[in-house]
Amino acid sequence: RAPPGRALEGPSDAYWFVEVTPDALEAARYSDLVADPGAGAIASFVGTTRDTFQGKRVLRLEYEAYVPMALAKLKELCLQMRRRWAVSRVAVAHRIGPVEVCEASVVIVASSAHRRAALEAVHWAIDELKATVPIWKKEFFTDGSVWKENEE
Amino acid sequence: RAPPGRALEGPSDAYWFVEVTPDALEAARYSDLVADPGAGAIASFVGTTRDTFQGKRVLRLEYEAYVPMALAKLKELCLQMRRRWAVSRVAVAHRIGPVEVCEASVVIVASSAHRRAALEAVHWAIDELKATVPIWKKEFFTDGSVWKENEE
Amino acid sequence: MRVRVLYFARSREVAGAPEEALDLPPGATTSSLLDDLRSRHPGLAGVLTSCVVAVNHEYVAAGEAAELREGDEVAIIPPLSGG
Amino acid sequence: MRVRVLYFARSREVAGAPEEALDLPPGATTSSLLDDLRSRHPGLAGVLTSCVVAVNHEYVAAGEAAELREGDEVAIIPPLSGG
Repeated sequence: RAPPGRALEGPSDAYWFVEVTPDALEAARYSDLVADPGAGAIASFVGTTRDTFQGKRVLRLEYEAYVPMALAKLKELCLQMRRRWAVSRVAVAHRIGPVEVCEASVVIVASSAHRRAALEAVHWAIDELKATVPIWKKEFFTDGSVWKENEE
Repeated sequence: RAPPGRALEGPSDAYWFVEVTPDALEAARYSDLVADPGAGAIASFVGTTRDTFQGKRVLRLEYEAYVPMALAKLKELCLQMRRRWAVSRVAVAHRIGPVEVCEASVVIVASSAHRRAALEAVHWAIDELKATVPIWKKEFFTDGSVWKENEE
Repeated sequence: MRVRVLYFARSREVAGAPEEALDLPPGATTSSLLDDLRSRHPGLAGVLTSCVVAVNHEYVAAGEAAELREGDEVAIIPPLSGG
Repeated sequence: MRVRVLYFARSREVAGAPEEALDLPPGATTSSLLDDLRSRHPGLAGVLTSCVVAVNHEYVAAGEAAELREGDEVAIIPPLSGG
């Protein structure tokens, strides 16, 4: 069984990988995980923390997750990507704890034989992640802090 | 003026980068080029060479470009991405010469404040690149070779 | 029966703890549990209006009440902001 | 007037060279140039049916003829397969 916060399943030529981790996310690591000699396309999305929100300077921000349920929902997300599009391998990682400006909070990567599948699956996945995976972001400003809410 | 095969222009907070090179493409390099503290999203597409085509094993493949026109068309592509979507920085690189299976032939990366712009711009850009940028791929099989043709 | 209640983000801050164990009467549901929580933590009432509930890692649809069982893990889920 | 003609991919292989310089009569167009090329390189005729032409890095729309000028760079562009 994978260590807490991390899960990897499926045959080696058709797998999904999910991770919720306090460590910095290296996009290249996830691209390597989905590389596949039979795939001609790798699409990815990286969410990074911005230095401002509505004109106010963000001093720092922190993510909190309901880790076991987040992993379960991320797994579901991967399975849906594979069910809806002809993607080969998918990896989704979300960081928790403090995340510096310009660092990645989320990475989603998919490989596919033809480009449309990976591109569409990744676009769908970030929307779905924001709507369904139990993770929260708190932003700290000079004059206080706020728990953000994703728009519908 | 940038060295042949490479072009970089625009103010540092709003630029585009294009490259046609015989060197291996490192996706992380282009992600770094588009990183922007004001951007919350980085979308990317990497085209990799597949080991098979219509069931036939691909021994090797080579790309050829009309380099100065390819750079001009890639620049046009970047400007259109920035004109049509609220993207911050964009980078497009295409490799020429032999490309090993699993290696990248093309990398397209865009950053944006909000995710939709980068995701849509990158998807559009790979379709547009295939239709307009003068680059050709030759695939070598055990029983001969063929110049590929992108579908419309 | 005993269930664990987990709090996250704003609900954790207002509840003052990340989780608590509660003894519930037979027949308890997520709906009756929320009533209990409102009386135990009056400050939570406002936050709960914008929360949903998950039982054993599955969301309970808004407006529905799920029956609870011994050992269930019930999470109070404020509006999401992952990504 | 003198123009450079560049060949790529299949057209380069069939022409047997990546480029050549040609002297054209005044009033020459991309259309008359293509006729010249077909007589100079009979083997090219088949390939040219699937090619388009670019003058100084700009495509000439299929079916149109662009006037040529001294020093123009004319490229024979087979079907693209970049990406």
